[in-house]
Amino acid sequence: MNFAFDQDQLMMRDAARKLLDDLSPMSAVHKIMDSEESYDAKLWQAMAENGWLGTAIPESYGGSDLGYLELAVLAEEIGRHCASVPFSSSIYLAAELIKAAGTEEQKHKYLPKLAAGEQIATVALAEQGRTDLDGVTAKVEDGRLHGEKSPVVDGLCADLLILPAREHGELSLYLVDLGQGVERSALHSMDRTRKQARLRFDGAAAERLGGSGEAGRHLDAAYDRGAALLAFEQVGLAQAALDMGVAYAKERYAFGRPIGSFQAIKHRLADMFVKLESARSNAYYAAWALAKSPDELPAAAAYARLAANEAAAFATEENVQIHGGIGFTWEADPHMLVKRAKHLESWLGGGLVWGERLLGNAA
Amino acid sequence: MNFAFDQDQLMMRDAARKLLDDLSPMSAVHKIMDSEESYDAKLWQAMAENGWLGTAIPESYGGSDLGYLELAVLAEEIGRHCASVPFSSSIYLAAELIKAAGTEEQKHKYLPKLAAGEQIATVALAEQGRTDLDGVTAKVEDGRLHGEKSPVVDGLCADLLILPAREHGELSLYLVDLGQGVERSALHSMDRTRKQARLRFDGAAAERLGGSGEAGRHLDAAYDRGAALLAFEQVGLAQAALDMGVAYAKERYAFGRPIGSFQAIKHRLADMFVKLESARSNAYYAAWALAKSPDELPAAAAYARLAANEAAAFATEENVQIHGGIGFTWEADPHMLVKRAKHLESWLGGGLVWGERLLGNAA
Amino acid sequence: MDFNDTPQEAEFRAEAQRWLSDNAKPRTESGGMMAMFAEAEGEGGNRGEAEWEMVRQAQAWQKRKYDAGWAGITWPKRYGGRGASIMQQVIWGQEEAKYETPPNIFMIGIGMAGPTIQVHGSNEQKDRYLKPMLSGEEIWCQLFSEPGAGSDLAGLRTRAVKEGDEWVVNGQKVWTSGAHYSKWGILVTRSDPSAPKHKGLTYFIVDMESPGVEIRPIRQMTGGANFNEVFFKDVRIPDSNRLGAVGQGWSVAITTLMNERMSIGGGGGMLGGDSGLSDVIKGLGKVYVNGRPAIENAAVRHQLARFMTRFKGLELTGYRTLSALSMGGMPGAESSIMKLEMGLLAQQMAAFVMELQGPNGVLMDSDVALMEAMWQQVYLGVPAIRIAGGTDEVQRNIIGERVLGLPADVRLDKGVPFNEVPTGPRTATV
Amino acid sequence: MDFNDTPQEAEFRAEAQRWLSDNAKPRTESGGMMAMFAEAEGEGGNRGEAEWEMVRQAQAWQKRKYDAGWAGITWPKRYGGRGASIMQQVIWGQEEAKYETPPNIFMIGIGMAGPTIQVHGSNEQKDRYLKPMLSGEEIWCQLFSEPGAGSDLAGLRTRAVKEGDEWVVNGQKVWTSGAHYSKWGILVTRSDPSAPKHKGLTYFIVDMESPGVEIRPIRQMTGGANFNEVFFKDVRIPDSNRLGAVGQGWSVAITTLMNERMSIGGGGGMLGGDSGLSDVIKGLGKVYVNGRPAIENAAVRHQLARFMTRFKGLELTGYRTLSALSMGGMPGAESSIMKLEMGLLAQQMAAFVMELQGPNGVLMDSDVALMEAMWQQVYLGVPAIRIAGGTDEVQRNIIGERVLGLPADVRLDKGVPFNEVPTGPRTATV
Repeated sequence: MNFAFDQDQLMMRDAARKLLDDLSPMSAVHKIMDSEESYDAKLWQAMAENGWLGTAIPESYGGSDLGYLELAVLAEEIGRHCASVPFSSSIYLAAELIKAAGTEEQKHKYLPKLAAGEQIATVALAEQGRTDLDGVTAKVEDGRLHGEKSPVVDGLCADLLILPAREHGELSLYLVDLGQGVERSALHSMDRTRKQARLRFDGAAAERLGGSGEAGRHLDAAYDRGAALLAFEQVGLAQAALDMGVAYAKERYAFGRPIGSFQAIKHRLADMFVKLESARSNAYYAAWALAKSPDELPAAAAYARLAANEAAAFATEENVQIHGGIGFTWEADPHMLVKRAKHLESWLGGGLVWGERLLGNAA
Repeated sequence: MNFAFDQDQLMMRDAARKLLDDLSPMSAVHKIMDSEESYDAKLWQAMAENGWLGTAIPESYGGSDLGYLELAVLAEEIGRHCASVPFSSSIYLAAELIKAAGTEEQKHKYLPKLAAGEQIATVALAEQGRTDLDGVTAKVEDGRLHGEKSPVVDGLCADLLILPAREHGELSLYLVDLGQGVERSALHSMDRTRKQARLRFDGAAAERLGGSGEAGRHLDAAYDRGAALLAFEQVGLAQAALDMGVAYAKERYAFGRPIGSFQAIKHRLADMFVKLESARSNAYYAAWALAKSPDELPAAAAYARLAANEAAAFATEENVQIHGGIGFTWEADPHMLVKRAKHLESWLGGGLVWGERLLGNAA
Repeated sequence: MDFNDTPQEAEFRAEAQRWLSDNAKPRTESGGMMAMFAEAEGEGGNRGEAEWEMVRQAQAWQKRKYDAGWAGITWPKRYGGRGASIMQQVIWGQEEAKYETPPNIFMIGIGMAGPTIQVHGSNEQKDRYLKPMLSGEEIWCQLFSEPGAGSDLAGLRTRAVKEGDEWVVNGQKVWTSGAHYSKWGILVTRSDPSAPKHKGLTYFIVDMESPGVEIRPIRQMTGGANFNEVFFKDVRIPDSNRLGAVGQGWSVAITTLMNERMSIGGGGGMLGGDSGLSDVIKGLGKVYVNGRPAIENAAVRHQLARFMTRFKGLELTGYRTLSALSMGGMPGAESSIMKLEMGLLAQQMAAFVMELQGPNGVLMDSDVALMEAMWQQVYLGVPAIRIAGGTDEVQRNIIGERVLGLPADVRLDKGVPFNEVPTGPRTATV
Repeated sequence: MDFNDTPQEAEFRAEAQRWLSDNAKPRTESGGMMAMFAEAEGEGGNRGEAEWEMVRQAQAWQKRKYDAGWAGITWPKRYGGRGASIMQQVIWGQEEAKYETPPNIFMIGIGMAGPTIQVHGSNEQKDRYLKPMLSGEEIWCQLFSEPGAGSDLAGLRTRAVKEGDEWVVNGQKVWTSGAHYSKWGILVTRSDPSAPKHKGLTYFIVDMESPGVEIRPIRQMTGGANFNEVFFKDVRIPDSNRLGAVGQGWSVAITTLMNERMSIGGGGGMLGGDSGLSDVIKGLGKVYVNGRPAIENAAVRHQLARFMTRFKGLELTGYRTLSALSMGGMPGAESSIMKLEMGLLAQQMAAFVMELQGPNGVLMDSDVALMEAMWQQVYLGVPAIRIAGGTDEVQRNIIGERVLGLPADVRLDKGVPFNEVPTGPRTATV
């Protein structure tokens, strides 16, 4: 038994951290926040050039096939840097769905472009904010899609969309090229560095992904994979909040002493650390299950998600509090971590959703 | 508007506190805990002699009819002293049920004895620990009761029992004299100063209390009244735990200073106080509704109960923690407050029960 | 114990209702108690003509109330008040809350500066400042906190040096609401850096239009800009604007702060308004959890009941405090409970309602998110509540020490000359 | 990253399984991880012949393991150990947990005193004590805490005065498990009250059968009596029983305490056992909430999922710590996480399962309460866990200071002669 990343993975982490330290310091994320850009295109290109996007994509489809543990290593660093890129939607969700459900032809057609960063894909999980499949009203008739999806993460910048829709009474997944036949309107996300959109379709060409009636099965598995990988972004984010809080508590003085010497602050940081370690351990387990033990993934993903949601919310909120007045200013960093935490939590669902998924799978 | 007890009520509180300080210091409660006694008979007699038992019983049935606010004042002091008496079962629950559902004859027959402390009554709310009425299997046939009730608070010492049972397919309340036809076995309650029992009936004489089929309605109202009054016992208990914790934090030194000067302890005591004040305010509201505005009672009782459960659990558990090693010894007082808190919570139900009652009534 | 009005209170309430219905428009939607934490996201701040229009409307409404005797219910008649009871103040607040009125931008003046001047001011100061304050003619702001002095307010460094009949002030203040439309500011300065920190402070009333006062907006995480930084460069204040004795600024400031806690945590704000939870319950029929309306989910109901109980506890605790006050009690540290619990509760409740909205939970669009995105706004606005006016941690200290009588923390800065108190790398540069 | 055994680990596991199945009876029910907190209520303590019988059985089992080389997997062969890896230690623990075995009353010796002697002992001491410790022949207890020295352990007052080749010890210790059946105790004393508190301590091995040692049981809130007070009256200890130098007792004690945290919080205990939650889930089909089986209630399910997640996090964090240790890392303050979280989680979980039992929740009767009243027992036993071996508050200090590197609290007792450190009314009388 060995429950740790190996030397190669740790080296990969150091390299990833260095790249992000250089290209995506918090000042760069501030710039995206204050701009109309959908994402940090320069960073995205660097990720593509460094082979990040194809980490878990087989070589035959243009990836490096390093594996999920390696992808998890990258995810943690992306989260820690609060990076503004469509990595998660294009890679954890869309590319994975194409790998799992696509025909050979579809894989050859799409995966190399995603791995190269030439196309960005995303998945529409909701209609009017509702994510259960009973709420799906989008329809495909004669290969044409009609309906509305909202919100769609990275829906403003994506070239390609995967979505569930109904055809002949069956709920299936479809792939849609967003080049035409779609009306995009920006939604106003709390996290301005991970933009969202409402997409309206009135006859866009749609090709089916996976078997007819298989939307539920594929999306269910996509949630598990997505949660396992997003958990690493959340762990990275919580770690960033903890590090920021610790650093501030050491340098900020009140009453003639560093505020970190007061138990009110010290013990809260300790509690952050406890939650973070639980989240980290559960995330490791999910990554391992994803890589090596798929049968355990549904439970492991739920554990990872539940722990990560909680750790990220607590660490980011309390980091603001520890910073006092400066903590809630626009110019400072803490609020960006809070907003990213809410983005990540709201995207694939909170404790009420994942608690049921856990008990359904583990009980 | 005036949301405070009046001068007479405050004087009554002082007198009650003095009596309990004299007759029921924690050392006296320890004695009951370590004995086989069901309750503190001497204290019970003093309460009867001082007219406590008839506080909310009309004069025509042997009470003083002072009212529910006055009863609440006494309840808080009983809780604060962790007194070992069947006050709540006999007065808040049984006497109140007889007042609400009894015939004139029944009221004249039973209430004066309860007010004088000559008889002790209680109510059997559960069979095999299940309290919903679908779980009632006890039967009355030809005026004879058959079945088993468990657990019954004060079931060892009670002379009189009120219980729901089925007759001709209807669920009604019955009064049973426990003098004969009952087999009592002691249950082992965590709180040894509020003993419980399993009662088996094989043909005991039972008279109906209230209309046929009215068990649900009467018990529902009894839960509300009981919760409103028990909330004061819980508030008193939480106050005792807070006071005990504060006193210890002032006198116990570590690292050359009183432990109450450490924020870990100070802030926890502050949090206890915050929960306690919320519980106290909600209890006041319930007492007022009980006394003056019955339509508001169902919601007010639920608020009071939810807040009191939480305050009592938190204050009593953390008081043990603040006391360190001494806190979990048998000879010290803190564990008795924890156990009483669990007794009071388990008796009429926890947050899952009262949350639904609140939303059913307030939403 | 009685929740109902006494006959006298009922008469007063009827009078208030009559005047309000003649002078204002009833509110269409309450938004509930929590709405006070909601702050619409501002794009690049919320300064500009629209804000000035709001200020003019607020002043007009305040003047109208003042002329009719509703502006200062508990204030002495001599200063334009009604000389009535605190209970009548609350009744007025309950009734006024039912009408559409402009934002109350006079709280710092009427709620904090006014009571301080009434206690510590000279007769000349009272006569000069109180009436224009109450009538809304002159708006006030507060200049206490500094970048290096937040929770440790007495660690402030803004210097005041006496020159003849004037004081020359240099330094920086932060978190000043409304500085840019205020005529006057209440200002605490350090007049003697070699005295122990609480001993060398002096309190002033400063004309915000003085030369050398520079005001810069601070943008918050909501995107709005309700606060300012205020820089003082050789600002001259006449000695007649000093409030209290030289070196006694701390005890004057304490009067202000106790009134601040009252106005944030205690008394009026919580009372009589519904908690907004009935709207939430309605709203939760419209969002889905695990494929069913959220309100049908037992976990949602359980959590909601717990929140409702805490809200009710706050509202009722407000009534208890009020009853104690109206029977002659002093406003005490109890209001710390209200402030502490209110901030935590609002944050947790907002996070909860956001979770229930699933992927919409992170959206600020008022046409998409539940209840016009009020809870998202609360979530972003509430960190300021947990920090401004005394952080959660400060409130717990106050409860522990002043209510429960626990011993104070060890103090390294007590009795030490201020300029010898250790400072960290960050504060040292301020 | 791999959860599976390496071939070498698998071989070791198979060997352990073979020996265990030949020498012990498989457990019928696991009780789960939480069972370790459950403590049956004792009536007037749990001393007497039954306890001695338990001690004899435990010694017999330990001897059998010792003879077969399973008693000290990681201990050097020279002292009767196997000289194997920590991973093999864990595998052994996982397998042994599947069998009915007597309580492990050797933890204080093998887990704490043994490692301390291996680090700080002389060769004579190692040769004298370690083998009979490992074989279970001699049982050990710990004499550190005092009535006035709990979290502030270095505030201890038990005096040791040198007389010739002996030390004379007077004072009182508390919370000593197993003192009444132990042969040896590890004892920290104050040898120099005029030195600063951490400097004047000396550490001994004391024969519990020495004249002047008096042992009295302490009854806990469970009703059981697993702890003792131990009084020392002119107890004479030969200087050869001193461990470490005179005045260096604190650094020796730290070695013991780090091993204590490891054994309570880290490593073995959590690993491999199931959390007992599958039994809970089964049980929750049998109790009713609002008229339906509890397990069908979404609020129950939600809460349960959160508990399960925390349990899983603890178990997995144990594996991470273990992986780090087996790669040569040192046992660090990380075990404070495990201890802190485990105590809180067990308490909250127990309270929750008790709530679900309604009126039965407060009953201790094993034929009435769910899962033979295990959760009621956990609830009563867990306060000791949150306090003994370093309170929650101490663990948070350790995490804050040693893991996160935050500055220490202000210390009034640092560098001050011990007999001048302020004491309160309570400690002063001890």
